[in-house]
Amino acid sequence: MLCTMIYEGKQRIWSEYQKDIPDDRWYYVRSCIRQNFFPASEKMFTEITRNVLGKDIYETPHHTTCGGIAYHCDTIPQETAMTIVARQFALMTEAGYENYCPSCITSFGNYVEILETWREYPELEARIREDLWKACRREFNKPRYLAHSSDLIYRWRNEIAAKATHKLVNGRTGEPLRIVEHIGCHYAKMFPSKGVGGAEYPYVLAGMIESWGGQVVDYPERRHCCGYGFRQYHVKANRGYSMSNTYKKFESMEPFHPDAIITNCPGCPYFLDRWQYVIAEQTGKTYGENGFGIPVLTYEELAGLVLGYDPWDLGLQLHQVAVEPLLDKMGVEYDPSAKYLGLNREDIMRPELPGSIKCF
Amino acid sequence: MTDFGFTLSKSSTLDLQNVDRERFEQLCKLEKGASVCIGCGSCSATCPAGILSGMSVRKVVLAVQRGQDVRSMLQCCMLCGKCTMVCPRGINTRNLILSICSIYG
Amino acid sequence: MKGNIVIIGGGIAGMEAAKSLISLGYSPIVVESSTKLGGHVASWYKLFPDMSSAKNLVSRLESEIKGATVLCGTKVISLNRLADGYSLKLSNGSVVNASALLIATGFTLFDAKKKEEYGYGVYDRVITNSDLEAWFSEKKDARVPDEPESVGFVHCVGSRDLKACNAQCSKVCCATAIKQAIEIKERFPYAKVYCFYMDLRLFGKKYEDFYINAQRDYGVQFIRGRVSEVGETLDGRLQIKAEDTLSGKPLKVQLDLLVLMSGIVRNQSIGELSAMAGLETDSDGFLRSIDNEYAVIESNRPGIFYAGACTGPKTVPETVAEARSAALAIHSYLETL
Amino acid sequence: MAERFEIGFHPFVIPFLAGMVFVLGVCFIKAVIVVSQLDEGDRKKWFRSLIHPNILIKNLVDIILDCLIHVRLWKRNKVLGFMHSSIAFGWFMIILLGHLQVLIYFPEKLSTCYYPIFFDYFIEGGQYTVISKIMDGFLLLILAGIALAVVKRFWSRLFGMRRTTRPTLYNLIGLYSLWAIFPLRFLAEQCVRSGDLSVPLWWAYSIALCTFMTVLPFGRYLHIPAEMLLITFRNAGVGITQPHKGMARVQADSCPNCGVCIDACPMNADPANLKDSTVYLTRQLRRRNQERIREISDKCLLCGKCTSVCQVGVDGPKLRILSRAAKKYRISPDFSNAGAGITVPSAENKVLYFSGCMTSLTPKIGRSVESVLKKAGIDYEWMDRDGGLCCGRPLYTAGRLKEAAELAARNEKQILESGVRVLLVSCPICYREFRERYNLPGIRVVHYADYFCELMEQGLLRFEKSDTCYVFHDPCELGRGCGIYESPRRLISKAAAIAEAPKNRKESVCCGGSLGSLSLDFSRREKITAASLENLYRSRADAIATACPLCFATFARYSDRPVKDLAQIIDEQTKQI
Repeated sequence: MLCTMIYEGKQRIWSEYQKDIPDDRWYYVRSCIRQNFFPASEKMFTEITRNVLGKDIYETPHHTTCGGIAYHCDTIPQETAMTIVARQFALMTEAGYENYCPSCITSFGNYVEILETWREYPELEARIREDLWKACRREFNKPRYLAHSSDLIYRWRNEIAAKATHKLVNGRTGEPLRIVEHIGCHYAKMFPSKGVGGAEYPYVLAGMIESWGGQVVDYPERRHCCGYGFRQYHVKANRGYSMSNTYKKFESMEPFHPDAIITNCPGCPYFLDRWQYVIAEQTGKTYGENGFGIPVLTYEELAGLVLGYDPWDLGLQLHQVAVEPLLDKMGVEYDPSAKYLGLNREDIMRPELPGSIKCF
Repeated sequence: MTDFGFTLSKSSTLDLQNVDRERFEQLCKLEKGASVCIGCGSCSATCPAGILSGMSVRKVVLAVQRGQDVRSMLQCCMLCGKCTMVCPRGINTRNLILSICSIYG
Repeated sequence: MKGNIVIIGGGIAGMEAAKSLISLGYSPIVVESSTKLGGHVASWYKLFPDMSSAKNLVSRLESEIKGATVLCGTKVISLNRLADGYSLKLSNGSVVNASALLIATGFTLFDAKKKEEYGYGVYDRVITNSDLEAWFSEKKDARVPDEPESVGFVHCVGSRDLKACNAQCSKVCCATAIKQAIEIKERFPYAKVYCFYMDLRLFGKKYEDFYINAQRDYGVQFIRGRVSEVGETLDGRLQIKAEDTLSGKPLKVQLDLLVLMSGIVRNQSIGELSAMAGLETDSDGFLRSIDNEYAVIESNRPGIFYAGACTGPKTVPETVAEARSAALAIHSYLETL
Repeated sequence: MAERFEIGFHPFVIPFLAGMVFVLGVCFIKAVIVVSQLDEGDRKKWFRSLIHPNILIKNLVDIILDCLIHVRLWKRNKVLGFMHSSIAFGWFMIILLGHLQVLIYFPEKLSTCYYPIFFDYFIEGGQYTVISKIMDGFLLLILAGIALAVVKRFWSRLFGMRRTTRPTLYNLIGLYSLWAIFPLRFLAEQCVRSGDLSVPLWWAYSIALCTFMTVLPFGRYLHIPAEMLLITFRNAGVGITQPHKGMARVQADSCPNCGVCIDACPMNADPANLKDSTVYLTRQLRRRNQERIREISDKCLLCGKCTSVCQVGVDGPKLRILSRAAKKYRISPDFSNAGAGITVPSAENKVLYFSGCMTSLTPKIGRSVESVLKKAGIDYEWMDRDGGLCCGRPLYTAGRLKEAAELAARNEKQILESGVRVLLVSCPICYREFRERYNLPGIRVVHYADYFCELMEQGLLRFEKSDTCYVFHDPCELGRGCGIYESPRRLISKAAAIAEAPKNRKESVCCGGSLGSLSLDFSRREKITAASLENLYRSRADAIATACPLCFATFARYSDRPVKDLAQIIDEQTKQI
């Protein structure tokens, strides 16, 4: 029996951290790195929201980085990040939208931090408006609503559940799947009131898991960072430290035997996924069943599976850790031979498989 | 094993429930005072060896409690007894030190 | 004689009890061994945490106990049990019979000279908390330099120290040290002020605010390490040794003034009184109450009650509250006679 | 006068002869073992001393004075002295005169060994010679001694002893057989002519002798032969170098279990320590009970009072230090870098003042010494003003001898390098260590009590006498340890009034703060301090003076009257000249 703490206690906390998420008309901005790490995720977001749920999600190719990575790596001052962000808001204003939805957690944190800073220091906002005008002759309105793209999926989780073809249930045993939810640090740790469910017990991903039939795994190191930590990973000498943090999380969740991990941040799924291979190489240890790792999915990928999309269209073949055990449990049908066939069934070539962790 | 150019760092967390208390319990039998230390640091401050070598009776007591190796921490002790004089809890620090010297090997 | 009440000790406990008894219709006799009323509080400058004037408190109480007979400079020579009360022989030659006695003899400040390693009475620049209070009031003390650059406070001098024969916490010194550190900072804003502590015990209402104020608004530095010895440099400054236990390193610092927070120890007269009246003393040397939770003001003898620091270290509000409840307890006791 | 029987033998001499052979044999074997256990050098010293005429004479004199006459006991307690010397000396004289009698009248029978013992039985009319009459006198003397011993056995307080040891079974057998010997001999001699009772009494006499001699090697009476060996060892300069062997063994065996050290021991202010006096140490050393030896050794304050009152000179502290040294520690100190950061001022033609570790916790002492030196115009340097190395005595007394020597070597080097001629010390613990265990050629090590006395005699200190009356507490290490008793008193009498405590000088009571004890913790020392203070209070002095930082700090904690260090008193009562 999994220990899930006092559920009513968590509910009480969740009820204190609710935020208004309008139902439609969102200005959507993509993440710098997600498109490389898990390229189908953002595609799936627009696919589900526009085509399955019929929402107005607007995108523009003029959008750039928000400056968040550079800001968190201490390479640019906050004023620079603010001016970049001001330009994004100007693009939104020009497009006629008021609701801003970034796909990246660090971006989300960056936007929140900047909006809060402007609220405390209006003179700074005025200066940034001036700077933006001088730089590119643009003007902007601040978004009326700011939500992370996972907030939107959370908002529509029950609509997705209603259209679902698969549930997060082990088809063989009938038991709910045990899912670890991992929230990006910049989602609510800086401004707990801006995240669904707050910082200590965020509900944004837990809500999706519950709606789609799974069971949330609560383990001691749940709050811990995935290990990416920007500077830690980017400086090669610190990578051991980066990985050690991931290792700590896996050691802590291992006794709960999770079936999968879902995340809402660009870096987290990548590092939770890739480090499992490196840890297996270095220590010989794997955390899934039978020599497999624990599959790590983005919430869009999970939504895609629930809605019955083909796993290979969701880009699951780009994961280091094999996802097939999860697909088997969920009863998702897939063609193993099509795994490494790309668009138009073109062979994208099967990678060299490691010996330390079981992969297909 | 593939060389990635980096490895897992050793955890610096003190895992309290897995701390080896055997030596500390042994010490408490030989010198009951070991259990009442409040870590005020009077002993370390007055220690003639501490100024030059960094020796600290307070740290030694803590380290024994935490199951750490203290062998290198007592090598400058001259048993002069100043620590005994200043201890507000009346711990017989000289017996404490001699007892530690006899149980660590 | 019924209704005759003798209060031994004219500090704030005795005065407050006298005041309450007067309002209950009695005319108590206050026997005070020193020449003036007010006890330790009378020699204090300000009280924590509201920084109100200690002298005002004492003079207000003095004006409020006009209905009592106050005998200053008087001691109890002997005490005899009568059938329904006590007979006291006083040092002024008179004999008083009382139906009830209130013991409010208070405490003695630990003699800092006994902590020889701190050099009180040996070095010029070492004073105690009470010396500092006197200096705050009178501004006369050759030991306090005109413009000290650095001032240190040593907590727990003679408290929580078996070597000083007092294992107990004196309760008020932590807050007093912070109060005095703030007062020093107010007078010498550029002085560096250090508090050397083993544990900070700031348990009372708003004491924690006091602590935060001292850190944030006055820049008082708190060092977790007990001072082990004090020496003098060639130019007459003090050099103190402690361990900065949080960084784990021996620490030394030169000071222009060192203030020792002398703790609260039992009043000498407790020994004589307990022998005369057959009162029990507790393992800490103070008078033993019936119990230390529910009946702190009650003694093992009928008609004898306690108030204030005769039963252990107390803050001003605790002392005042005990004095009032003792007055009420005496009243109910006399009703039953 | 003639022999009664042709054959000159009776079976009742057999027990005596057997006991005699047994005791001589055992004692001889024990002596050989002990001598073989001595260090090579000590053994050679001892053999040489046995043929050295001066030492030989000294040995004889000491044995007569200590073992027979018990001069030291006479000095301590006349009744006890009389009791012991009457038995020991009387018995010795009876044996001597008995042999003399046989030698004179029947020289051919001397080889039987038993003739002198049972003379009256074998010789008709033997009791009428002058020698016999003298012997009768000695026998009466012995009987008087025995009578006293019986009284003492049951009412020891009459003899000024509050506590004595409880005798073991062997000791009881020995005691009662010893008591029986002389009355039995007396009765046998009286009955020799009346016939019937005579032989059984002679049997009883012989059996009593046999019993005594048989239990002798196993009980306290071993001290009789052992003390003689101890005297020769001591006069030869043999020291204790091993915890349980050689000289240590002889000292343990020489302990007569008289229990004088029990009352003397300051730890006995607390009844919990009653079984930890030196007499119990020697008992356990004989029994080789390592656990108790360790416990007794670790607890002792090493104040040395037991040795100063001991009748045979058992060195309790030294025995304990060596027992402590026998313990093996797994962590050993490393002083190779000790003192690296300390600079000792150059002090050529100056006095170098070493205050020691403890004095930094009692700053009054150091400041007073400094001030007095300034007043007397002495050029000085303070070696460890900002801290220095420990003298090593605490390590030495803890039994870590090698480590103490290492530390001493480092200090020696620094002191010698300073070029100093006079090393002034204020802490008696350091002072004793410097005197006994340092090699400082050309340097005079002096305690400030002696030094200030000299300054006073040279007229360099001008005293102003105060009315305060002080009682001087002799610190263990200064008094018993270094023999300085008079200088402090001369200084105090110059500076103020002085009173004496009932127990003073070499019988001064340890303050209880001693570093000597390893296992006595703080809470178990309070009673010792209280007893020491009680002794000082009896002098009715206004204040207490001492000359040791530890005594000072310990007394100051509990005393109800002011406690001052000698240096402080001198400083307060002298003026600049």
